[in-house]
Amino acid sequence: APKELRVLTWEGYADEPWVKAFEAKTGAKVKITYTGSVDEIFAKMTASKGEDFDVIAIETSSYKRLTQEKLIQPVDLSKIPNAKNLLPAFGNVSAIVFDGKPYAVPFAWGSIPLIYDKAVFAEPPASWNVLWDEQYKGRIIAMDDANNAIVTTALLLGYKDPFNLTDAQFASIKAKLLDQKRFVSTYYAGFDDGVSIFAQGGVDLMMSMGEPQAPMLRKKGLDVGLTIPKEGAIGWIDCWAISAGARDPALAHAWIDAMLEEDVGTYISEKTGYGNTTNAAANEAIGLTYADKLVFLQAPEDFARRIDLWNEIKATPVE
Amino acid sequence: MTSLSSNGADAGMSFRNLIHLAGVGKSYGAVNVLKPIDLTIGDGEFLTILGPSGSGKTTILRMLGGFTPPSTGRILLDGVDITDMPIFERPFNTVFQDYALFPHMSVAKNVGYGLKMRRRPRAEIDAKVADVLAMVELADKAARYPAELSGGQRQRVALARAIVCEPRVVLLDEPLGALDAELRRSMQDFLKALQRRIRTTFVFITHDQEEAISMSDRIVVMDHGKVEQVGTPKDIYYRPHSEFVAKFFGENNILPARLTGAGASLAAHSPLGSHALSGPAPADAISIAIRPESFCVGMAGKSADDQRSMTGLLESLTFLGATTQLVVRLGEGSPHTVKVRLPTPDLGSGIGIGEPVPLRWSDADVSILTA
Amino acid sequence: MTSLSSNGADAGMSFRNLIHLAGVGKSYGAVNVLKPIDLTIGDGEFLTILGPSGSGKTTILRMLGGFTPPSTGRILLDGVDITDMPIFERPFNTVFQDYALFPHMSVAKNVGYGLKMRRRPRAEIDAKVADVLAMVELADKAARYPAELSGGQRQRVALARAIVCEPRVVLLDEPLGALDAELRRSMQDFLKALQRRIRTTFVFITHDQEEAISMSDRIVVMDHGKVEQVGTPKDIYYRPHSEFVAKFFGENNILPARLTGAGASLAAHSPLGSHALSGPAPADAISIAIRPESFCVGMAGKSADDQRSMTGLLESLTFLGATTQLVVRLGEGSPHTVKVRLPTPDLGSGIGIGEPVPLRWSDADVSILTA
Amino acid sequence: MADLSFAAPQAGPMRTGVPSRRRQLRRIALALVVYGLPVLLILVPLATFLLYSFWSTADGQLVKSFTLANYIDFLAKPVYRSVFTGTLWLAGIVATTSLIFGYIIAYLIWRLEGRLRYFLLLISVIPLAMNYIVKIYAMRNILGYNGPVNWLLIQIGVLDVPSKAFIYNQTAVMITMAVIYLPYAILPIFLSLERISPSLMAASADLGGRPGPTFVHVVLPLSLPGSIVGALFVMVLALGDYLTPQMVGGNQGFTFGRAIWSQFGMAFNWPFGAALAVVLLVSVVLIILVAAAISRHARVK
Amino acid sequence: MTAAERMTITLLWLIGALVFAALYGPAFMVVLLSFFDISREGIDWSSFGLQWYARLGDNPQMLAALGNTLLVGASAVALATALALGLAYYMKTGVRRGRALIELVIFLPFVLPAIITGISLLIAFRGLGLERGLLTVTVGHVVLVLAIIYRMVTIRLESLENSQIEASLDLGANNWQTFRHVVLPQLRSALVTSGLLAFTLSFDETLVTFFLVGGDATLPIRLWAMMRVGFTPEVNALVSIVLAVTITLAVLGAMSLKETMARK
Ligand SMILES: Nc1ncnc2c1ncn2[C@@H]1O[C@H](COP(=O)(O)OP(=O)(O)OP(=O)(O)O)[C@@H](O)[C@H]1O
Ligand SMILES: Nc1ncnc2c1ncn2[C@@H]1O[C@H](COP(=O)(O)OP(=O)(O)OP(=O)(O)O)[C@@H](O)[C@H]1O
Ligand SMILES: NCCCCNCCCN
Ligand SMILES: [Mg+2]
Ligand SMILES: [Mg+2]
Repeated sequence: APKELRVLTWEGYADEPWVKAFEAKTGAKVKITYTGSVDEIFAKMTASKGEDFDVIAIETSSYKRLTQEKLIQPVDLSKIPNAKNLLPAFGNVSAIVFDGKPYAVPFAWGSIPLIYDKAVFAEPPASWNVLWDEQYKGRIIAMDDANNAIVTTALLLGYKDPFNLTDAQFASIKAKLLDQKRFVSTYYAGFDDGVSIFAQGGVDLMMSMGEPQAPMLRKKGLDVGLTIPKEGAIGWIDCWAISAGARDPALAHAWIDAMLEEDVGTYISEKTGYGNTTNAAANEAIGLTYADKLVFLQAPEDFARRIDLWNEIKATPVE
Repeated sequence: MTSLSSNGADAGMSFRNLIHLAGVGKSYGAVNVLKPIDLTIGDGEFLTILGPSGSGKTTILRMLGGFTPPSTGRILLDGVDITDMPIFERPFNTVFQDYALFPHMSVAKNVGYGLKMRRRPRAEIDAKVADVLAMVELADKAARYPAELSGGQRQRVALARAIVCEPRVVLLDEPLGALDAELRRSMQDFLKALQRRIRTTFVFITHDQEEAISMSDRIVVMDHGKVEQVGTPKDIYYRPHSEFVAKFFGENNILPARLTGAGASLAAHSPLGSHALSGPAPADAISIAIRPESFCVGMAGKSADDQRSMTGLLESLTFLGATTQLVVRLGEGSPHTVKVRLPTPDLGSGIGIGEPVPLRWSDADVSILTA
Repeated sequence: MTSLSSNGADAGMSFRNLIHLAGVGKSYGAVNVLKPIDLTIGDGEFLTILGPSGSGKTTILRMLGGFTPPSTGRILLDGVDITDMPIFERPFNTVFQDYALFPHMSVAKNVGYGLKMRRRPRAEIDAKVADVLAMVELADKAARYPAELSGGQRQRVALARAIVCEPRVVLLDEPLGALDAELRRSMQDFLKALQRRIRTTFVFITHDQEEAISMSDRIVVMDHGKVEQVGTPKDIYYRPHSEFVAKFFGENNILPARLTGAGASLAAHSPLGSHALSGPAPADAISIAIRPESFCVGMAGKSADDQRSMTGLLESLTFLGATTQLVVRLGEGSPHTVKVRLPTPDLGSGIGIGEPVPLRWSDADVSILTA
Repeated sequence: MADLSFAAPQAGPMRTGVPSRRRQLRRIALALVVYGLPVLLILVPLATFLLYSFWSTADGQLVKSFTLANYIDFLAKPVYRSVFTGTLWLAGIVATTSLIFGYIIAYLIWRLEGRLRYFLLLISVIPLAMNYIVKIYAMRNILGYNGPVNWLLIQIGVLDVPSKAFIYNQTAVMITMAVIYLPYAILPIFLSLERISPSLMAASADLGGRPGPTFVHVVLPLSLPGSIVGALFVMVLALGDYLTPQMVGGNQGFTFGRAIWSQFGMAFNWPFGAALAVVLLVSVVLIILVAAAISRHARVK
Repeated sequence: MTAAERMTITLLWLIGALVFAALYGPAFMVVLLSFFDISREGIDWSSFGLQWYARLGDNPQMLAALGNTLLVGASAVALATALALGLAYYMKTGVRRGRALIELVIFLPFVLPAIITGISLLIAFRGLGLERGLLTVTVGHVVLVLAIIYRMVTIRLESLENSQIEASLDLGANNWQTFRHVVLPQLRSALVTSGLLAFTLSFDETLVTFFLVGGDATLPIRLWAMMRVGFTPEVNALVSIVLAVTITLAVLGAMSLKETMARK
């Protein structure tokens, strides 16, 4: 039987050009399962003890949990010659290193920026505070993601370590988010979800889940701008990791190696609007020049607590 | 002579016309199940429809009730055409062959349903329901549900439900079919008494000829979707027009007959002798009928004008309870036998099988079947 | 004297035992619907179960067929305990009270079903089905579906379906209930003839006492889940043990009686005089029974030893076809009346309502009801 | 008439005595399959899993010792309690709406005859063939700010500017769920109407029952139990639906299903999630039992 | 009919028409979008084209997913029907102890949130060493739809007279033959309707499928993931085609169904 590689990833991270090339090169068959949320990856990986997949792509804040639960295994960089292509900023991401061993390889990145309708804002809004502005009540949408909401609010409130919050900080963030709920029309779930709600009309501002939303909106005929407010914004990095239950670790390494080909990175940036980790020029071409203003995600102190808080926000009725 | 009529049969024709079936017939697709009939039903009459299974009895009832539209003809009530009147406006009530009790209502609720539909006051409903349930001997079952009753009990509920509204016509499709003999007899009395009291027209289907005779003002005899004869019980019993009626209506002896003469001297010759005939000569071979109970055994007794006699041979003898049946061959070597029915106690003097039996009958009891 | 037995009743006890119900009883939860009975059914016997609605007739049949397990007792077939034998292995076939025809099969398919289950060749199935459909006069309905038949036609299909397999015992739950008089009589003849020819045991439920008498070797009379009396038709007709049997089994006159004397001089006194009693004295108030047809009217006729007479007053008179019924009050001011049934032709001499009626009867026809 | 060729009386296939042991074995084997399969396929996995609800987590690690803490937590945390009741209420309203409109549709179809009847019945369930995610998207377009509903209302002059009243709130969730789940109610309701014997309708008419009263006293009571089953079916679907509220519910779109789901992702609080699931399960079973008891009590068969 | 009754019925038909319009709103929308572009300004009528239908052919992933969905649906319905039938008939033909309990068990997956069913089945299959794939998805769907089929079959069975079964046994048919010749034919319409319902549930099932699926996706799984970045317009074309095929089948079905129903 031909070798088989089982991939759990996001739409757009395993597109035909490089999947075909990989299959041709290794003679393996690639079976892709697309996921809709980090939650799904967690639930499915936990329930199957990692047996169902060989490689997965997930962002940095998750790795502490994944290694703790022994759902992934360390990567052997010596089997990934293309690791040399990694841009310096992504050569040493601390959130994916445990006991000195790397558990993943960065692949795509982006931010959680603010997107606004240029017809309403002549100038880009300077602060996240605009999401608390009575003027835009009911014309704001935000993403439904506990960690992103809490970290961004922590940045707004000026907390030093948004990944290790004190009880008092938790309380303030909760109050702040509850206060915001009045202004928010809806919490959207995915890239397209946000875009299509925005495009339907009646929306001026969106807490975005990533750069690709801006070109998507423009394609729908909206003149929108994207900005990183002065308080800074979250930066996320999706990395490839090898599942604990990988059947053919060598093949898994080969996949990751293939993902670090420069043309894959180029494609990622050009076609989808994400930052890539191998071609700086392609990043600049789409305006991803503000990596220094971003706070890259790390594992938070207590996910469960953050999710409880977020559930509470969502469950609390507003007038 | 004492009048035999204790059931108003002789008054049968004095009813005011209530319903008129004018050329009413029914076909399902290409199959004709009821040939067009003309029938008048009197106001207050007890009319029975009698006929073999599948002869179209239920079909007539369903058209009267409005459940099935006739294929041809009109139905008139008091001269008004009601052929297209909706069921619920017809002042008729039906006892269905399959009961059609409401499974989700108690017996009392079932019986009270019609009154409730007519918006009668609650107290009146309760009182009438209690009365009629007592009549059908179900007073103690008022709170039960149909599923908890036996077949006979269910049918009595159906009966109670139909009569409690005192409709102008009650349509009954074999309402006594499932009852045991004892209850059946008392329900017959009850029905008949009720009918007399409320002077309501009853159209009644039964299979039981004795029931038909004892209850009806008139009887409609049906066969194969065709009305064979309509008449009072006596008419039909004593003067059947056709072999079918003669046979169907209680046990009968049918014997072949030949025609001779014409006009006043027209006569029919049968194994029982020759019988005078009036009216126009029938077309073809005919037969005569005589009832088993019209025979007497023994020579004694006054010999009236039309008294006939003959000696036959006893072939068999069957005890039937109240009566005993003899099969008598009409003479040695004769191809014909007759059945003779005698009250059992009459057989005091023993006659052995094969021994001669002196038969006696009146010519008036012989019907000539021309239809 | 001529033997009245043309239906083998006297030979009833000569059957080899086929089935034995040993202490078979049935309760549903706390409700006892059949008290334990002991009953032997002969091989080739025609046994009828007769009783009012709800008396437990169907329950007995269902236990025989294996549809309901008895609560107590065992059922033996040829001495082998079959109480737990599955239905489909019992060599019995049933005609169900509600027909239980398969709605999705044509008449022919319904009738052929049992043969098909026994894997008989197609040609044989077709031939037998055609034969038996002809017998029940449904040959032309073979292709119809049950929903397209009249009630009576459906029941005939059920009958055909049960007999086509030639089982050892045929269980019939009121198979003739829905048939018209004519067909009913011919089906009775057919059933009886069939039963004689194939010498198959028939267990038959009916409401019709005349049917029970004319067809059965023995009759089981039931009431309220209890066997009231088991015996040949003559036994039960002439020697009812209880008021219930006397009443249920055809029309009967029941009159109260007082006991006097003891031992040999024990006698019962009723409005019809005093009647000698043998056997142990019954505990309490008793009654006597005499059938309406046991009376004669008129003083003429041989006066046998036990002949009695009395003059009553005519209260009413009803024509019933073959017979006429008189209600006669036993003397002016008497609280008691009797029903008298005479063959209709006997009423040659007219008696008016209210006029005296000379009654005559034989003391042998009086039953003393002690149970 | 008497030419039925009865062969020698043959005593059918009598196999008394011997096979009763084999039969008994077969019976036991059958019972084993019948009871065993659901137990193995459903009960064992679910029961094993629901055991989690009696465990706990500490520092993101599972602690496998018995505790009722999760249930106490549920009662103690007002958020989950109110989401729970809110979701029940929402599903109840969706079920009621589906019952009412489903009944109207089923009743109208039931009154038809012949070909049209079954054609319309099929037409009413065909929308089920459309993927439900796609359907939710389409509903969001329809109800949206610039969607056809607003367009229509502006065209006929009811509105001057598009309204947000139809989208991103509870109303939108109810409308969308009702549209999606209605066909699931129509079918059982139609089937329960169809089981009513025509002779009962005839009897009611015969007793003077006009169409209206006949409906109230005969049709409705006889079809209601089946209809309620259909409504419960919808209710269960609505309770479990976690996409619709998310997609069209806006900031009012948080439901119990999503609360449960959130425990199995990054929160990694499986024990609490399992406890929430048990709470939901027990409530649904209770609702069904109560409905069954009511319909039994109503004596409707 | 009185005027009031006629008005009531007319009113009901009006409501019915609105409800039908609502039911078909999404379908209408999707079909429209499969032919035209839509923007903030409304439908661009000049954009009519069949390109999305044409592009479907270039999207083997999506077509394979549709194929998998149909395969899983058909197998799951077939298996669940067999199981539900056997179970329902077994319960019908005797006083069975534990009936209520088994029925509750069957209903569990139906009333539990899909994620619970999904995760617990995944854990169980992993324990059994059963490779995740279309087979495990099928088993998962069987578990999910069993309750509906069982329920509908039971309702029909309850209205089947006991004497029908008794008559068949009495005529010498054993339990299996009785089931085959008497019970099954009379369950046909219940089986068809419950099978259709079950199929549509399987056709849309996403969450349980997500946990049990291997590399071969079903259509809802594909759509579920696509949802994050948006559907390509081919989706509308695909859904339109599925709808068109279903309606055609339904029209054909209505004809034959009517005949079988008329027989009853
Ligand atoms: N819906 C129908 N389609 C076709 N034929 C029918 C239909 N209903 C009744 N028939 C036929 O019409 C004829 C008359 O039926 P009907 O029910 O009137 O008989 P009936 O005299 O009441 O019989 P029974 O005494 O058996 O009840 C029968 O041959 C029957 O098969
Ligand atoms: N399943 C049951 N549960 C409780 N009671 C029952 C059940 N089946 C029958 N009965 C009761 O048992 C009694 C005897 O019923 P059975 O059917 O044997 O009467 P039957 O003599 O055949 O009456 P019918 O002449 O009306 O058919 C009745 O009172 C009936 O109500
Ligand atoms: N289309 C791929 C999207 C991947 C997004 N990962 C983002 C994680 C942010 N929390
Ligand atoms: Mg009839
Ligand atoms: Mg009975």
